Amino acid sequence: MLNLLFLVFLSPLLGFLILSLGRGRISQNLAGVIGVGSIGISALVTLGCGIQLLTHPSADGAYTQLLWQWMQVGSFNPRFALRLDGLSLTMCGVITGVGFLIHLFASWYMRGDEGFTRFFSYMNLFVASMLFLVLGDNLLFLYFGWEGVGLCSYLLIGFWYQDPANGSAARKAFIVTRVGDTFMAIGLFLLFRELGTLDIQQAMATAPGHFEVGSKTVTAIAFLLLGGAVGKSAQLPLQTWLPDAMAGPTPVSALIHAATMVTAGVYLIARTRVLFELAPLALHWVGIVGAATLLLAGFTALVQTDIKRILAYSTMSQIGYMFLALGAGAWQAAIFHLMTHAFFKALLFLSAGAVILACHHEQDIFKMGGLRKKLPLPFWSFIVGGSALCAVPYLTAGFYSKDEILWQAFAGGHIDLFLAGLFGAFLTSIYTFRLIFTVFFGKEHSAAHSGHGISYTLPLAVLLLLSTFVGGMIHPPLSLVLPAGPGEGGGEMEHKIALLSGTVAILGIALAGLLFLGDRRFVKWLNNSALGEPLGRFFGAAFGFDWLYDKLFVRPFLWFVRVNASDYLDRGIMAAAGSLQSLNGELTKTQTGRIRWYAASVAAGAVLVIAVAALT
Amino acid sequence: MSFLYVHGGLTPAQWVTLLPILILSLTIVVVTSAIAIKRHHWWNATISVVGLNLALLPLFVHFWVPELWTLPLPQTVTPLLGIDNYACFYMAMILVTALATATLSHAYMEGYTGNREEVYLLLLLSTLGGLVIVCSRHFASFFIGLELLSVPLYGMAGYLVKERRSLEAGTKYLVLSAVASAFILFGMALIYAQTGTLAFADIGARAGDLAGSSRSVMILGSAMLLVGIGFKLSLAPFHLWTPDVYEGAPAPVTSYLATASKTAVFALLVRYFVEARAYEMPTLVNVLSILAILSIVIGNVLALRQDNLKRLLAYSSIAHFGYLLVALIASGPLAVEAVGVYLLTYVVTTLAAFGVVTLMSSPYRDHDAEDLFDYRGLFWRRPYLTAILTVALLSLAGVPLTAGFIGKFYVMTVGADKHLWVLLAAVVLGSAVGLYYYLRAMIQLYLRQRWVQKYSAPLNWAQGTGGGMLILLMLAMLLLGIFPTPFINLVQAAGLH
Amino acid sequence: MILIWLFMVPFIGGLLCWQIERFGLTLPRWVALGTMFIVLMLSLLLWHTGDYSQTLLGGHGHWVEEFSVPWIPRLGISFSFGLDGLSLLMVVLTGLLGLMAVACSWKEIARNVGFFHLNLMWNLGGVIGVFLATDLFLYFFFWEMMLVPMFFLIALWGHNIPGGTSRVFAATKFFLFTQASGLIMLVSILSLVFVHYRATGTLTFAYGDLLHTPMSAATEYWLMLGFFVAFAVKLPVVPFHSWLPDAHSQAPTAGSVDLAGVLLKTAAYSLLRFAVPLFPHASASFAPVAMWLGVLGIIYGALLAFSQNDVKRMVAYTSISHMGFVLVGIYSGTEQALQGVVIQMLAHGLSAGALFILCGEIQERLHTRDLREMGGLWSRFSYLPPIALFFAVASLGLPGLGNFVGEFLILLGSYKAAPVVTVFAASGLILAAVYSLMLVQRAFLGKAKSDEKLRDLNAREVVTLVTLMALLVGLGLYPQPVLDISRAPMAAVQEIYQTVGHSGTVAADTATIITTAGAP
Amino acid sequence: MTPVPLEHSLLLAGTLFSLGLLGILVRRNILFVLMSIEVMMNAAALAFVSAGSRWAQPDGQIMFILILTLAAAEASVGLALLLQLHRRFKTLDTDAASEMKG
Repeated sequence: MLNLLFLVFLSPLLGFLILSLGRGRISQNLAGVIGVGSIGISALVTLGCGIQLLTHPSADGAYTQLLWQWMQVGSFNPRFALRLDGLSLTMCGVITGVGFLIHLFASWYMRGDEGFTRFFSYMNLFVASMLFLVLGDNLLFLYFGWEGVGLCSYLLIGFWYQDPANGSAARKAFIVTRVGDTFMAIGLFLLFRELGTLDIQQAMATAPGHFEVGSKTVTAIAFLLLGGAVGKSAQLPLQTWLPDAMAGPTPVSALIHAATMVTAGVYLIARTRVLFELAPLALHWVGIVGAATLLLAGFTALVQTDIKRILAYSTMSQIGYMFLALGAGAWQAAIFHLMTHAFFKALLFLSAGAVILACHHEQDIFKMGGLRKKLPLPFWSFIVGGSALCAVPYLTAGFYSKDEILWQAFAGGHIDLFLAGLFGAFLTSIYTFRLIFTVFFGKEHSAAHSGHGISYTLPLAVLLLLSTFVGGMIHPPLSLVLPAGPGEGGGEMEHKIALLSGTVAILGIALAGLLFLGDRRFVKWLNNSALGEPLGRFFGAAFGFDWLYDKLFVRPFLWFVRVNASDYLDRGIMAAAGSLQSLNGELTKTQTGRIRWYAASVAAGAVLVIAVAALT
Repeated sequence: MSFLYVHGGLTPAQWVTLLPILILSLTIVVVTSAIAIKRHHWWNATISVVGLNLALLPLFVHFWVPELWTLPLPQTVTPLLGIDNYACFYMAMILVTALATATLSHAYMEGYTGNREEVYLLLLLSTLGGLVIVCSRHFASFFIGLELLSVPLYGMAGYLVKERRSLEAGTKYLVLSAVASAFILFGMALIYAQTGTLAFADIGARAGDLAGSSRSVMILGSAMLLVGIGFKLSLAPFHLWTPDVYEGAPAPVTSYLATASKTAVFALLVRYFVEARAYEMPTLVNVLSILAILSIVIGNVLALRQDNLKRLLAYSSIAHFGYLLVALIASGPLAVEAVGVYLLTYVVTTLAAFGVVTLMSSPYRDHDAEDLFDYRGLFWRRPYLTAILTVALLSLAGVPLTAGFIGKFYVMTVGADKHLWVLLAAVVLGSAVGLYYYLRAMIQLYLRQRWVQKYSAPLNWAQGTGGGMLILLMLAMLLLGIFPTPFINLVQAAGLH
Repeated sequence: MILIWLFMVPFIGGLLCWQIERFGLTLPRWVALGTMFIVLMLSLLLWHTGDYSQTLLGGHGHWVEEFSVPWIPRLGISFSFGLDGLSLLMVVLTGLLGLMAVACSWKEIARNVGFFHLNLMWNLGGVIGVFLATDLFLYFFFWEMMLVPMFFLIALWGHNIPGGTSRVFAATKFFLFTQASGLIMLVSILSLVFVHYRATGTLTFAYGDLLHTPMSAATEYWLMLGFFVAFAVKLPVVPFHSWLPDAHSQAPTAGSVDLAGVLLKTAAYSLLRFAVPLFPHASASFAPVAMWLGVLGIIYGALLAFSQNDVKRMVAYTSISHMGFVLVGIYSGTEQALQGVVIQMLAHGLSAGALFILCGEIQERLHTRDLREMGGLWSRFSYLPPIALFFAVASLGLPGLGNFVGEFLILLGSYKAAPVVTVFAASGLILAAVYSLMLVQRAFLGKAKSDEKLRDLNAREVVTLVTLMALLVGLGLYPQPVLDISRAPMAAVQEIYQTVGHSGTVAADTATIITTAGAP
Repeated sequence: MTPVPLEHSLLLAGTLFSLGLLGILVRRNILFVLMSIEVMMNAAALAFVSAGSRWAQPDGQIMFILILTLAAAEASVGLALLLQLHRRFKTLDTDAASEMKG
């Protein structure tokens, strides 16, 4: 079974090729079957491979499949090789499993759209690229997938291309992440210069012998890789693209901007763990970035009104948790949270999609309300998913992973990270249930109609199930890949922390209920108060990062580009040529046609010649 | 003892080496008589062409079939003339040029209503002057040759007396050329006053001993000589006459003026510099350098926006002689070779260019087909004529595959050899500017225009001798550009020793 | 002997095209197509049969194929050609893009078809000559000769953009820039020959003999600069670049394909073949300057590309940006970077060529190239926009396509030699994304100006473009066959750098060298 | 009779030459221009004669004769052109004959 590993990515890739070549000739049904089926095959193969890997583990718990040697230039010889170990298996499981459900849902969601086939071809390409990313045995191969998912993200955000705003959101996403990618590329150059290889296993094996702990070079490498990670995972300071990315169809947001691609940064750091461990400073900053992002995103989500943007900020914040976990050395917990987050966030996005479609593409939560009767399935999905997001104790998947993160941060002595996480949990509860209470309770604002069909209910149902404690039971097989966290087997203290975080979550939900159930008088007063109003605007603008970047980068760029559109260097050269033309004009005036003048020139020339002869 | 004194007359070998000059002189007599007997355009042209060919014959055999027969060279015929390979080479070149001019004149003059025959007489006389110049190694023969070359040219330039432009050109050329001749004469006199000799070689031997004011006067004389020669070669700043005369003179005359007369004078200048050891006077080299740079810059810049093809070629010729001066300044055997190759390529190219102008023109109209506008879209009407002009313009620009490239290559070679960086910079810049106007002229030939242009030249040009000659010239340009070795060997054999 | 045929075939084919026009307007096209096909096949035959582990570049080893007869013995000039891996790849690229150029002008060129193809063929023949010549005079001869047909292509079959400069102006500008800089190179060539003559007593223009000419550091530096200027103009390096956008925007499609795909490559080829091996020490000490110039080109080209409204002008500026990478790679002197340069040259040839073909096809249908007039074309075509998208992302360096391999290898390799330069050069990756996506947005996305469907690509156009796509993918996923061919020459270049002790980290003090060179 | 020193005669010749040149520059009438040319020629001829006397050679005088011949030839062509010029332009003003320029 393991030697069929290549089928995992080949199947979506073939799906992409068939769909893109058959554009306009394939019916929507067939396109749906191909698009969803290719991911299904992929999921099945992953399952098979996973079972075999876990039941018949090799010495290092990994399986490597060489496809072909990409190139060989001197000592640089990257290979196209797939490596399946616990970490990549977890990722593959999420990508193909959740991916399959989202594809299935999308075949309902996108039905009737004129770009149906195109949509699925992009989605398939995305899954293939994402699988490259996680299966790649080589950092260059990983980078291949890394850029590939970026492209697909661009294509899918701008899927409805008629609206220029979508295009601009898509470009923003691509370019901002590209900034991170470039940092990462430089990191790869540096890594190659130092270690002479980009092969992950080899590099990780030789790095400890090559670098001293905390040496400048390895710190630089780690920071550069972190640059790539924050770009892709929408963390500070490259987080600005993610909210805008919600311009894409909702299944896209679910798959790419919640479940899989945005967590690639977490995966990257986990993959290159050895380097980060050699660079404690960088690792510490990973945690700080995560903490800062989760707080920023939490505050921002409090005042958003667009249902998808709230979810986007919550995603940002949850990935912040994962970064925080990485920074705290809770490697396994980070990946665990990655997985559960994929479940419940996909659920939330899909049901948000269902709500949006039911409300005729309305996304403002304050224009919705009282939908719980009309849309029972999305309602329950939101309740479960939201609870998981808030980490409601014991019942939800999110609790198990988030609690572990908080505990390990605490146990590792990262009190600052712990407190930030705790406060973040409080914020999470407030904004999540603000959303739920506003959308599903209160007065009905609009006529909504529910969806139906297997492709609508099945994904929601499965994800709903996975978002409960059932999902929390699935423990990723990471023990051979990542070390245990600092607080392994914490005992009583761990329970206290769990209790504390559970309490905070419940408190947050209660507060949200207080504020947003009923006529929300207090909220209105707060919004109009002298302090609340500017603060609300500040939060609403996500702490003004967009504004700042606009002033710092975009405007100067556009200014220069506009001013120099006609290329002043060229003009300079042409002006020199133009001066010859005017010299021509002057000299032409000497050609008067008069004999006397000509004779005078001969005389003058004679004087010149004699003067030169006399003087030299 | 005067230079006119010849001991014991000429030996047979000397007579033989004089053959080209003698045959040409004889031809002049015959043509004069023929005109006196009966005015007949074709006959007179034919006699002239036959005479030129006969004069060329010994030279041709000497250079191309040496196994058959060679001239007994070198030969000193009186102190005035020295005939060596160098002289023979340039004699051949001038004769060929004259032949081409005669052929073109025939095509051009067919339509002229006045007396057509004398133009051949003047041409032959002028050619004789050219032959004398390139053989001369003495001021007296130089002077005789120069005037014999120039005076008929006044008449030729103003030949179409009914046309104001032609007349104006003749007058201008006469007055200014005479001034230049006066400069040359005065310069000669000053040099003679200091050295006491008129022979180049003796001047060189004695000039080195001069000191103080004598030397100053010597330099003054040489400078005046250069002024006059500079005028004849239309070097800046003595160039102002050039465009006017080129424009006003009938097209075949212009082609002769641009090629034969300048070739002869330049050949003499080189010989003078070598034999009279003028290189040993750095001031003269400095003067030449300044003239070269001025010519390159001014010539090219003036041509930049010129819309009259004849004037454009006039300005470009100013620049080309600037390039040639660079080769002259470089000095040494390779430089003499470079001058030879450059002049060869320049003459062939210029003849082709003016040949096309000639075939496009006719004296029926009040002026020649010289506006670039007349040539617009020529390619779509007369592709072969256009091809010839295109190759000629590219050759003038020095683009590979054409003769001009080889010439320019040689000039730059000797410049680089002698580290003349400033002059080379001028050559490079000048060539770049030059490209602009050559391309500007060239592209006119290919631009489609919406209406059919009137043109009055005879349609059957390709069958005529003029057309045939142009095709030969084009082949020569391409051959020189692609496989120059035979020509290089020829020029190399014709070095100054 | 096959080398002679490689460049003679286009010349003969060109003449045939010209003369055969009188028998029918499509005949010249077929003749031209056949001609380029023969060239391509000949070069592939050479690829197949040769053993490319050898090169004379650098002075050791020998050519894989060579041919030599005396030409102008008086000056030591011979008619000699040589082939190694580098020239082979360039010739293959020329043959391939030649085919594309003929194919893409099938409909576009309606008048004077024969004469058009004469110029196209002669230009390509000249380019092949440049790639094969091993006598410096012969090389220069071809270098200049290929300009004239190009001048005609632009000046006669170009487009006059309303409000822009005329095509004659653009053609002249192109010609002047390249020819003037070429003359400077000629001066350098001649000086080199004479330096060699003084040292050894033999007058020769032969490449192999002129390698390792002993000369003073100052002389070497000046001579190297003479060569560099010519190549810098052709590459083009900012600030000598401005002829390129003008030439591209006025040129017919085939001209643009030829220009971007092949002509620019002659400069990079020449840097590798002549500038570096002939003047190793000077090149090494000049390397920092050259690399910074490369960075300037990358950034400046990208910035200008962004602001263009004419789509062809825009692609032209992107070429400047991409060629900046090539310059950085050549002067960083590490094996990875040099191999990256080869891939980048090929990939840029294919992708820029394809983009120009697409521009031509859009113009044919829309009768404008102004991006302000476009928008929403995605819905009006079926095949064209995705294909264009493909080449746009190729141009921004998406992994899996050739351009990525080239750029990544260049940056990876040059990082070892010059980290700071590389970091700045890497900013080109971001800027490339900015302009490429802007191009896609402005041309294809957004609201359509009209709902009317436009004529989609026909089979000929699809085949042309799909071939290029396949090659780019091949180059991106398995570049090894190409890398194997170019290994020997690139290793030789690297060895040259190594022997003179070049390392970008120990940046040679260029200022001192220039001051010493200034005082002879 | 003491011979005239060379310097003196050369100075005289130089003065004559300059005068002739000046005449060309200032006179507009073509006839006077031609005469000025004669003056320049003769100045050169004078210089030759005096130089010849310095070296006690006949060469200077021979050159004088040659120059005289030339001057005559030139004058004849010049006068012929003058006649035609007068016929076409109806004036002897050289400035009138300046149709070609630029």
